[in-house]
Amino acid sequence: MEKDIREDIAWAKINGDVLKSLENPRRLYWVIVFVALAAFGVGVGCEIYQYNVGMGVANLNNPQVWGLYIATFIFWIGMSHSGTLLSAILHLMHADWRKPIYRFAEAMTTFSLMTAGLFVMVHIGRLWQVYYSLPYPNERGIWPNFQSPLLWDAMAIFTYLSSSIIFLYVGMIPDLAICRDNMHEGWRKKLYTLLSLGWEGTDRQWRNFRVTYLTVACFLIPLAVSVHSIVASDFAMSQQPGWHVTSFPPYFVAGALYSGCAAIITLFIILRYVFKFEEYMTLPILKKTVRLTFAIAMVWTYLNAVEFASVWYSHDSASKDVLIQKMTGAYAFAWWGMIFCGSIVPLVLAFKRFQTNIPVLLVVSLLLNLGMWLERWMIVSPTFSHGYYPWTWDHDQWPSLVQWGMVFGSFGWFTLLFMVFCKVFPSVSMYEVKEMVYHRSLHLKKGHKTAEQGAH
Amino acid sequence: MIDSSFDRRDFLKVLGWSGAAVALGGCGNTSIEDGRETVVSYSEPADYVIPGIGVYYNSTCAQCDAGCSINGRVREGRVLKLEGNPDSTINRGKMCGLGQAGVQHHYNPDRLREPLLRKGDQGEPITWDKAYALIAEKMKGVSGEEIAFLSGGISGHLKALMGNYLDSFGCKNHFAYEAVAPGVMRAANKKSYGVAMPRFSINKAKVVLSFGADFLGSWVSPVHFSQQYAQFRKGVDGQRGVLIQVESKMTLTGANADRWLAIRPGTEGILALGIINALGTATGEIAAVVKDYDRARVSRETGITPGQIDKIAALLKLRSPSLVLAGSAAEGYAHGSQNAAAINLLNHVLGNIGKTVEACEAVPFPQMIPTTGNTAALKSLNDGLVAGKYKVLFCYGANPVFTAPGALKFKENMAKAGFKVAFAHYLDETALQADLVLPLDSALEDWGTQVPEYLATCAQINVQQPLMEKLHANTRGMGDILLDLLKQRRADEYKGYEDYYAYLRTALLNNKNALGGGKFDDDTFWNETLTQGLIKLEGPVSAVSFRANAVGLKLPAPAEENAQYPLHLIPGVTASLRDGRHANQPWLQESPDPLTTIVWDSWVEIHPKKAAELHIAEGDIIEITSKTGSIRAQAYLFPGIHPDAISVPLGRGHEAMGRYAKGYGVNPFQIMDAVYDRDSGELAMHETRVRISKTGQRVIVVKDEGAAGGLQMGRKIAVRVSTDEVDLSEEA
Amino acid sequence: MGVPSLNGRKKIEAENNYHDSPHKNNPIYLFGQAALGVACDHLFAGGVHTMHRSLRFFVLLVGLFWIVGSYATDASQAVLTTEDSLGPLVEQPFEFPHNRHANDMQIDCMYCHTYARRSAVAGIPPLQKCIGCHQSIDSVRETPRIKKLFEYWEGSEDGRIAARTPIPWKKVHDLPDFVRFNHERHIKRFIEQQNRPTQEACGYCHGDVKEMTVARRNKPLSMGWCASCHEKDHPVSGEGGVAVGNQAYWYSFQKPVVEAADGAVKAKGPNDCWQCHK
Amino acid sequence: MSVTNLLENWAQFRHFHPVEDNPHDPYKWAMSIDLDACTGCNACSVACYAENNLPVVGKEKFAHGQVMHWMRIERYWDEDGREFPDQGAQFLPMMCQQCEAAPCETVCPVAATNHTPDGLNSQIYNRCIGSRYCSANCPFKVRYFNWYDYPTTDNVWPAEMTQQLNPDVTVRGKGVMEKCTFCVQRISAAKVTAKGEGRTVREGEVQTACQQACPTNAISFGNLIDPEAKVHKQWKAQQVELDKEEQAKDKEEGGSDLRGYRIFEELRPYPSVMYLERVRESAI
Amino acid sequence: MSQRHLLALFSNFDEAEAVVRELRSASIKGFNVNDDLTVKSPIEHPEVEEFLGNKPVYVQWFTLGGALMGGLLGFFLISGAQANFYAQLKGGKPIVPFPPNFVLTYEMFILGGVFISILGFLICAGLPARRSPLYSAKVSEDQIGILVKSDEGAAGTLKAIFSKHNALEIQEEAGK
Repeated sequence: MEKDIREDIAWAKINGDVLKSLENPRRLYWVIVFVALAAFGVGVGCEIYQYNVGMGVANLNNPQVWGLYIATFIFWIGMSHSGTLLSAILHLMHADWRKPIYRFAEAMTTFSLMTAGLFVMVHIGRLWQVYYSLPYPNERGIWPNFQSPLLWDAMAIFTYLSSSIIFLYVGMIPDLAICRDNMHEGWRKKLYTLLSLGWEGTDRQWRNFRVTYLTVACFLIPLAVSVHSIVASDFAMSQQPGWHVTSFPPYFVAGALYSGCAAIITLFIILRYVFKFEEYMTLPILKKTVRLTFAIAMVWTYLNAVEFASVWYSHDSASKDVLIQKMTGAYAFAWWGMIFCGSIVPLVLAFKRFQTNIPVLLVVSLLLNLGMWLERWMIVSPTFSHGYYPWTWDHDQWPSLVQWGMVFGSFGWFTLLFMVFCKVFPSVSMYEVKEMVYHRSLHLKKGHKTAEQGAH
Repeated sequence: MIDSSFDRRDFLKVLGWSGAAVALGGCGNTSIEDGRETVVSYSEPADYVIPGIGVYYNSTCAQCDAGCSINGRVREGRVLKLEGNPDSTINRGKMCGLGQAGVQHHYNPDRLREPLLRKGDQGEPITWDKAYALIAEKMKGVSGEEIAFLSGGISGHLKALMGNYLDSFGCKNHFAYEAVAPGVMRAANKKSYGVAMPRFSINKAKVVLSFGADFLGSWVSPVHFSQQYAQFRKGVDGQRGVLIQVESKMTLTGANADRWLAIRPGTEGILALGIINALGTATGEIAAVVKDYDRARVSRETGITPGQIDKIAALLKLRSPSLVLAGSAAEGYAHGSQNAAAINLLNHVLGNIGKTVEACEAVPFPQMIPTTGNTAALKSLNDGLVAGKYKVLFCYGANPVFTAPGALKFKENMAKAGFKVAFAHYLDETALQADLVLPLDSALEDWGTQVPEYLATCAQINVQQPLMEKLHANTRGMGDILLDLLKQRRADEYKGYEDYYAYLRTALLNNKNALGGGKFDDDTFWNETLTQGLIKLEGPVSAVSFRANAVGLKLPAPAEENAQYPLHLIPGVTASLRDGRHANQPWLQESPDPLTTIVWDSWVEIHPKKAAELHIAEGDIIEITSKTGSIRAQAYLFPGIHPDAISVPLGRGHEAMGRYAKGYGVNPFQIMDAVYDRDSGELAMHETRVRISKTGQRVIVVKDEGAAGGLQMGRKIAVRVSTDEVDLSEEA
Repeated sequence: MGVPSLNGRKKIEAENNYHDSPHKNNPIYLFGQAALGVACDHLFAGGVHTMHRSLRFFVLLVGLFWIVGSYATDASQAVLTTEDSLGPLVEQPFEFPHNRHANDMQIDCMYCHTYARRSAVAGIPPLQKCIGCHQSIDSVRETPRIKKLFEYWEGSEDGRIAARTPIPWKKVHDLPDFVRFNHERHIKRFIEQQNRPTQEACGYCHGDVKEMTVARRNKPLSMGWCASCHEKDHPVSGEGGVAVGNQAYWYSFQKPVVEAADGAVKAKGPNDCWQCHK
Repeated sequence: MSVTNLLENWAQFRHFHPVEDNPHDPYKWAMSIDLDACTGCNACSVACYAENNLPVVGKEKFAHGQVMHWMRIERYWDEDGREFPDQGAQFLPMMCQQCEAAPCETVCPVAATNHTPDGLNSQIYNRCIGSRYCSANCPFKVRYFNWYDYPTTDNVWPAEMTQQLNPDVTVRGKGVMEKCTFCVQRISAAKVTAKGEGRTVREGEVQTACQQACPTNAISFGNLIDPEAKVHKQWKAQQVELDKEEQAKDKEEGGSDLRGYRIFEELRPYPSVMYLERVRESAI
Repeated sequence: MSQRHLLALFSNFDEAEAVVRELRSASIKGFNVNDDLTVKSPIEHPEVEEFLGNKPVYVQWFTLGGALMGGLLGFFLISGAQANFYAQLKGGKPIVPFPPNFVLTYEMFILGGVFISILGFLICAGLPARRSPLYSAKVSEDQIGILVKSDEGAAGTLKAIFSKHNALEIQEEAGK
């Protein structure tokens, strides 16, 4: 079978290749940045408009009070989970094929969390009073309501965001040192010197580094799980039909990992192309990721089925109505779209020949993400339009351009952050690739030895 | 209530507007603003005026003619809200939505603020003196024959003043016009009972059989009847009253009926006779009259099943006393009087007269007794205009240009009058046609007395007094204007009265004894009256007895199919909009129609079955064409209407009257044919025949009802039980 | 490359497992070390000052939270910072000398602010009231302020002010629109039931007015400030009609305390949001 | 807030539940609405507009479902598919049910909606940041959000209209959630008077705007724990208990002759509004 | 007697290991293996620690402490805040409801854990640190560096040892 990576890559070359990715961006890079900037601009425009005129311009109403904002919020939160999956979980499982790709996955985590945060802001009716929701000792002497799942959200997201930023940063220190050592004078040099905290790879630094990295990883896993379970409890804790479902937390987590992996595939392909990382982001690694994604897709599909079944066979007629409404009502197209993208499309990944077929994978991964976005929308909206109280049913409230504009803008914002990151920080972990190479070559030797012994 | 010898007018004066700074900041304002706002501060307030505490004053609601007494909450010189006055026998402290909206009539931003004189298409502001001078000049050398005064239903001292003013010209042409009024019923009752408006005691009846009388919504005195209805439901000696409503289009009352029967339009009288027949208690000539009205025929002609007729008859027989009401739906036909007569006959046969149809008092001052408006008046005025008889036309409290049936072409005819003066609160359609428009005080700024047409338990004179200082310096009360005009004619007679207030005060004090204030001195009596807001009196009782002979009844067979105009157009009279004079009060526009929950627009009620035939879905824009004209409105599939009929609500479709009325909905008056009731000469509002066609456009109907279309989807939300399942007598 | 044999692979993994180091899976040893605090020398080997830098950084981080908080708390509690610490000066139609009336003349607050005991708002005395006294006080009749006062009563020569015009006083103690403060209740509570002197009771919120000419707001009138009084235990006495229903829930969700000494019942002020917010 | 009461004895608050240990002494405001008397005339709704400074949003915003009527009259048809609704329609006035265990309260991130000692579901406008979670979690969907800044919107309160606004009720700006308050401004006024006189509020001293207007007295409102109160009597007569999700009526075999019920009791919000079933004559 | 630094670079770990072992065995005057020897490597390499001898890590204790602190702080802050003067009933729940508080406690637990262990890392690893006197960019690339501090006298011997194990390069502190 093909190797994840060549053992004989010279370490110097690794440095060289990765550092090269930091410099002289190609035209394509600028194009992407520009597009992203434009998109983000649109979003900002919409927000300014909405801020001044009122939430009404989003064409929300009673009962449709949340709309795309919350749906997309969940989408981005979900997206963030893959980073943790790759860097923390696989790290603990010694799956060292993660090494070339976990760095950008972590970056993705961080940035998608930042994007999700934006939606919390965007969705608040009185943004200028948002500090009411911060638990700080204030003159009024009142505190936020700690019973509210929304507050748990805020807390969880803050924890998750800060932790992943730290995790990303700490994991990057040795690489920053490398950059420091190889950058010629300039702001970059200053920056790296500052950030690398005078790392010199001494035995003492490495020793503590390893333990720390391990510990934080151990923390991140339950954290990641808890974060999306809590997001799920925004709905599961409520009383509404279609939301009040016990299986929501695992369902959400699965969905999160799912969309995350899909996003990783997308970015994997883009980076591999844009930065010429063919030697590190190799097809075997892609293949592993794809298989992982497929597995998760199936888990998600299963949990989906579980949810429907539990609703269908329950005595809760209201929830059942909502489900039927999803399948047949105004939202049917979106709902079936979700089923198609989320459960049918991934079957493609089961075929070996597609597992390394870049174009196919690109399309599929995008479809998967679309599906996951639809899923979030289908969780939020139908319950509103078809809740407990028939008199307030409302099936023809569609998001206004303002809402779409902000969703659109969020993608711009994410891409922008990501692109900047890739140019400022090494998006492939150099020292870990070295380790990978080193240890692989080690087995190779040992492998040969044992083989010889076997021969005698 | 406050009882003090303090002169109300001065009280109003001392309330500086400084107090009226309203904080519109909403709750965005978290800052403590030092010295931005001015403090409520008075110059010499009465001792009962305390900032921050509301003071309540009694007055009379002018939103409709029912004459409910209101009780206005005044704070810092602003009237904030109207409640019902508990002392009134009519509304007993209760109010309808229409009445609640009275404050919006008062604060309406589109009110007229100064006299306007026509200059081409423009109204040019002039002073009052100029306006009076102009009137005086125009009236010079005009004979009484050449003057016409159009008004709504009018009563009290205002009526007296107006009468005097017209007398001063020897003018007899006072036209009291109400577009929506039980004119036919008055005439029929006069015939049958000898009284135009007897007292209907719904609360004493065990069964009420109503032929399209929307007494909970818009008929005669809704608030009063609603209260009676409540008692009627609680029941006489524990037996819950039963309401049966027979009509072609479901009204609010119909929606509350135990049994609602969709009858073929115009055949109400036939059913009434059919029921008499089924009762089988009738004797003599009555029996003779009804003998051909056997179940089969009646059922064939009315569309009511024989079984149903029997059930009704049985129930009426079983539970007595009962009450049969003839409403506008039964009267709105060329044979409306006959329908009404037949229905009254049923009352007679059931022996309700004297039990639930009772004698009523009248106010002992004939000059104050209301001149009730009707539509016959409009016809005669219109004829006069066509003939070009009138040089001067006064118009007060009516908006004929909007409410006259299109067939009359009233707008064009009005132009034939030489000089047209409109006394108006807003620039409504009629005012727009006038040469001189005089702005009136709102009902909450003006003085007056009012005598309701329908008196509840005793004769009653309602007093109307200002609840606050004038909003606009340049408006005047109708009373003051008439007084000023009278001074032009009979200066010596009226110079004693500084203004209408003075006139009113003197007029009432002069009759102090007759008004039961004998034991008080003038001031006490006056203040007591103002405090009460009404005067209850003993009045002459006019007995009710059945006197019509049944033989006269000529009930035509149901109208045959009209190929060209297959459908009946039923003008819907809604509780809040009535004839549209209050369409510019946003609360009324936004409060959903009880039955369709539609707001801010007109609609066409059409039965789902019919709609299916014509492939019409909700929201389709339909063109309704009658002989007279055509209008377009959105369709609403409404089960509560006879398949051969469609209904469009009155009151919307204004082309003037300000931001809240203009351009919302359509005006069905425009396409009404001018058909008249043979006996009373009233307009037959239900006689217009129409055809409908789809225009191909479709809109989303703006209504409160959600996508579930008023179904509960198996949820336990609004639950209903039948009488045999509950025991009402046990209830607290 | 050839696939290594099974046992071979095992071996490899064993060796490959580079995460394990001997002392890591020996907690007892570790615990001992820590307990003895031998850690220090290892810790501080290599630049104590860097150590301190990190520590300072940490202290800052943790401290920030509370510093911000307590600042916010104090800032709004402190007397408003104006040059004379009497609170902001509000421009009035003309200067009304509270000190003359309340201090020199010893006039009771509620003689003029008569609405306070009957209404939610204390109100400003009507023009009538000022004139009532000043008509008969000739000594000051000609002073500019009184002249101005009478202009509002009789109208000014130049006709700018009509007779009987209410004086457009500006609000000094102005609460936000969503706050409902009831003077009547507080006066009943402190003056009528606990017989505190009027000036003291009013002074709780209005400061030492008798020292001012034009009234000035020198209390914050902020939510926290109101609460600082509400959360104290105040005596609740039966007379004057307070002790109705269950005091515990009438006021806040906290049971009233009973003084051991005199058995006086004390309860906190209302903590229900709707008590003060509308 | 001082750090001192941060850790103050909070233990006493544990195991506190409104339906235990009668917290509503001396008041528990409740309502009962007789659907048999309600004619659906809309007077209550308009009265509510007048009393509580509700904005008129206009046709377009109404079309977008952004109407602000705190009290809406619902009209239901029979579902038996007959040609005509020959037993009439059913009207139901629906306003905030002031639930004892309100789903909206727990989810508000900033505690802008709480339960008052009087058993009301308070809504503090200025505290609200507009997350709209309360509305999302309300089974009755009776919470209304200020989608626009109505005080500054054209033709909501133009010119003189502002003078009609009730000074006792805040005018809500944009981004705030609002709902029926049981006319709390009237309640607190009555409480102040009563307290001044050393007594509790008597039956009839407080009337909500809707109750006061209702021509058929279908709405009765008052203090549920006051034996004199009509509400108390009605709830007692109907054997409806505040803190139960199943009432005598439901337990009885083969239907009962009681009419009182609360909507969505099975969800256990313990509403403070009892409805009396509409009655229809069986003889006709 | 003044001290000076030496930095030797090696191409692989085996040589570096050999050097260290030799330095251990040979006791050189004015040079203490435990204190004056630092190995710098481009990648993390546990064996280095083995032949350098036992140098325990204490980060996990920071973690433990931080986590507990965070958790406790969280719980008491929340409970205290719920039960301060403004205690309000919500949805018929206890004023201090434990289940939701535990959710937040859990988050705070993790937050504290992560933050403090990072702090611990900085402290234990002596970061941010000043650059040591001798450093070569090669170390961050692909070579293993051994930095020693010794008296003037010992320098020679050390150099000898280094070059014996074919050090690619030996740097000395300039001056002195």
